[in-house]
Amino acid sequence: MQKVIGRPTGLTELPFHYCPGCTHGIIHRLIGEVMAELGIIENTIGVAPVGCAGFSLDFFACDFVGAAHGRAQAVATGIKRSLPDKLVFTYQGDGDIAAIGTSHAIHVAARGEKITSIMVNNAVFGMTGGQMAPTTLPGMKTTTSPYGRDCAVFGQPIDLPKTVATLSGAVYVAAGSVDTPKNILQTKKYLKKAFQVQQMGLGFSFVSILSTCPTNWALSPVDSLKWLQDNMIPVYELGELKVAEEVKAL
Amino acid sequence: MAKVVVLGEYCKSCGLCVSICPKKILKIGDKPNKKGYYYVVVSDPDQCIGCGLCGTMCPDVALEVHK
Amino acid sequence: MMEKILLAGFGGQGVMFIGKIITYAGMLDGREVCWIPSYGPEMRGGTANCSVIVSDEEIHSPVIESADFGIVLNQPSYDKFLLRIKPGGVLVVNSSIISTEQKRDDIEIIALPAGDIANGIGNPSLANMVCLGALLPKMNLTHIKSIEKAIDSVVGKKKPELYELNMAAVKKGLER
Amino acid sequence: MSRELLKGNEAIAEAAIRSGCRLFFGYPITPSTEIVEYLSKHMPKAGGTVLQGEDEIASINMCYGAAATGARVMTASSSPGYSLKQEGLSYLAAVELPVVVVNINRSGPGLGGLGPSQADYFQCTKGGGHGDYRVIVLAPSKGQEMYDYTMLAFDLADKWRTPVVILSDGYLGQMMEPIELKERPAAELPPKTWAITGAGSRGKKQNLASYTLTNEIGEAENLRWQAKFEKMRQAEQRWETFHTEDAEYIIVGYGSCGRIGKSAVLNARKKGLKVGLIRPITLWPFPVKAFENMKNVKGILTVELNAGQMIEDVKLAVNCQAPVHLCNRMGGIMPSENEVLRKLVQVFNLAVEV
Repeated sequence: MQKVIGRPTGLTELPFHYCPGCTHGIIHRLIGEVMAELGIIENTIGVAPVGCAGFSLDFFACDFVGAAHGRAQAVATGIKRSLPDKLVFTYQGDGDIAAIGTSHAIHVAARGEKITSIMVNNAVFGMTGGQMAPTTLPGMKTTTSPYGRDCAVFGQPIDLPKTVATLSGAVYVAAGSVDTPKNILQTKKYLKKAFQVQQMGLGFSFVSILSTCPTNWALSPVDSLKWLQDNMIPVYELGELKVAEEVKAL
Repeated sequence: MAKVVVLGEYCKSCGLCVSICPKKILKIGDKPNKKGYYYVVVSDPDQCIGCGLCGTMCPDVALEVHK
Repeated sequence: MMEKILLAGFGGQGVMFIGKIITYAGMLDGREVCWIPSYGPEMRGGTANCSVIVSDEEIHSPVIESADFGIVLNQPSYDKFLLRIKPGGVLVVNSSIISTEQKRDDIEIIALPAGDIANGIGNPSLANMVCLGALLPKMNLTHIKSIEKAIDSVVGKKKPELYELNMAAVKKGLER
Repeated sequence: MSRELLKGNEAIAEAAIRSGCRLFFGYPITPSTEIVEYLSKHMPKAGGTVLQGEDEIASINMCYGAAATGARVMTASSSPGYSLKQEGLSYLAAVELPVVVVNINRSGPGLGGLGPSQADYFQCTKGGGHGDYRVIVLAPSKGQEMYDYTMLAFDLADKWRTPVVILSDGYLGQMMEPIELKERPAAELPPKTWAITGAGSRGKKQNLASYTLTNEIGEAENLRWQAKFEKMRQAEQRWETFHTEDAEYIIVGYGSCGRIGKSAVLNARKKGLKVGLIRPITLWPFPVKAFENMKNVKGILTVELNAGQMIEDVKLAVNCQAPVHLCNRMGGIMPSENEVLRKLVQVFNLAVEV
């Protein structure tokens, strides 16, 4: 018998600190598997900003740098410009990359910075206790939209991968979800391709992943998956949103 | 032949594996781990088909699937 | 010995350039020098000015309260800097476009139609160099030989024809 | 050695290249712009990269990333831009990363003006960003020092694993003076074993981050940082004295004001007044040692281009041994040497005509 699923070498032995049922852990495992399969653990530098994603430093087996809130992509730019042969990725929540860090998200994509950014979208600020994020759905209740997100006041949610896809330096943009085994496997393919795009030096690659926050959504882990399917997937289109010509050859 | 192994100390008892298992052979156990989570146990190991869905869904890499 | 020089005119009249030439000349002669441009809205339209210090000893304060020499290329600069020349100092005035109604008796004012003279040698934008030529005989730390070397270093290397043009204008000023 | 006529800003840029800095991240702002312009022209020829960030915040965080890999890196700005860099500076201080940050001060508050000002003294010397931290601040007073102190800044940054700020003003940044383009001095610097270069380079993974999960860790970290700051305080105080041996009155000024102060001292001596000058070179650590013995000093005058900021550090250093007064201009105006001398004569009631 052979172990077909287990802890990949891309992760450390440390148990995750996330809440029970939080799908950050699934995404961690996928990245750990991708790094192991591509043989890049020793050669990769991750950047984690503030938020639940800030815990991720210790869970990956590669080198990691902690960044200020929203600044992971600027920090990653500095790392990549100094060490162009390393693979550099950022692991950011939606409350980070789609709010305080938006300008960097736009500009790394415009510059075609040869890094990979992973956005974990659970439609709230998780770490600080479930406040409204730019990705919060219309009508969704959070601690700072207790009557439901009123779009007349707060505007419509941002679909960051679609925005990023409009910029020429972003050569690969995909949107996945971790609500079902099928979508999980699909998301892993997106992550792998995003790293390969970087390995080939083709440009900026971006993977957005729909994720749950059972604690702040006040739902059970199982019900959270159902809520994601019913509410988030209709708003945030899944699939490969942009595959530039040079990436199609991969 | 297939086998699922629960790494009890990693399990947080979230139940995602329990709900996804097509053979319904995983259940929340009655013993807590060091963190106090009643970790998942395999109720009928012989029924495991090694589909890997439980390990795919587990957010804590607490399940090893062998085939 | 230390000589302080104020240079002013419209932006584009080349006051910064003559400042740089005097500064370069001083440096090539092994002296202490510093060149300070003007700031702010003055940089865009209105008057542009710069100041230059040439010295045998270390230059401490770069601030020029009153100068030994001045060159003014337009009316606003004349009005502004007339009072900033030390008694006994020299102010060169481009009389082609400046009226020197307001006067001082304790300084020497050299008024010459620098614009017309420059125009006469085919390039009105060289009025600055004509004025520089007119000031040279009054200066103790800057001489024609150093100015030749400076112009050669600054423009001569890339564009020899510019060296000739600038030197021609300086000589016109000298012959005044 | 041959001298080149360069603006102060260009001298900083040239010194950075000759210090082995190959990465610059910045955003243009007057009166510091010649630094990014000069480097954009000359850095690529040296095999380096200049990247114009989308804003100052991006630029300082790009520096953070590059410094994390152990590379020598610099950014430059002027007051409003320097404000935006404070978030990054706090993180750099916490993670202890060597970066050289240039602030060619303009007047403020708000957008302010471009004229020479020292209004950022507090912001630069008291940390600037959130949290308890200090960074070394160097204050050049002439073109050659813009060059020399930049080289020094890179070495101090590496020596102490700290950001080092070069604080200057538009006058010094834009003024051209002859500069000796000296080679980088030899320095023994600690190896950068902390650098993030991929786990493969050392066989195990490594992190660089500043989040403290418990208050106990937080306190331990703060004690460690403070102990380092105290060592820096003892080891790195730098200043210049000018005719202080027999001085009865002392002028204190840094940067442009240090130069003006020297002219004021020379003028005073011509009039028979025993005046000397202390010019702080490090603004943090403030050169307290320069003020240890003020027994024979009857009065001190600080000269500043702000509402009186350094005077607070001078008073603490003088510790009531002598009265301390302020001579200042603001908003982009510099005092002349005679203005300084008049103020000295006036505040200390001296019977001399200026």
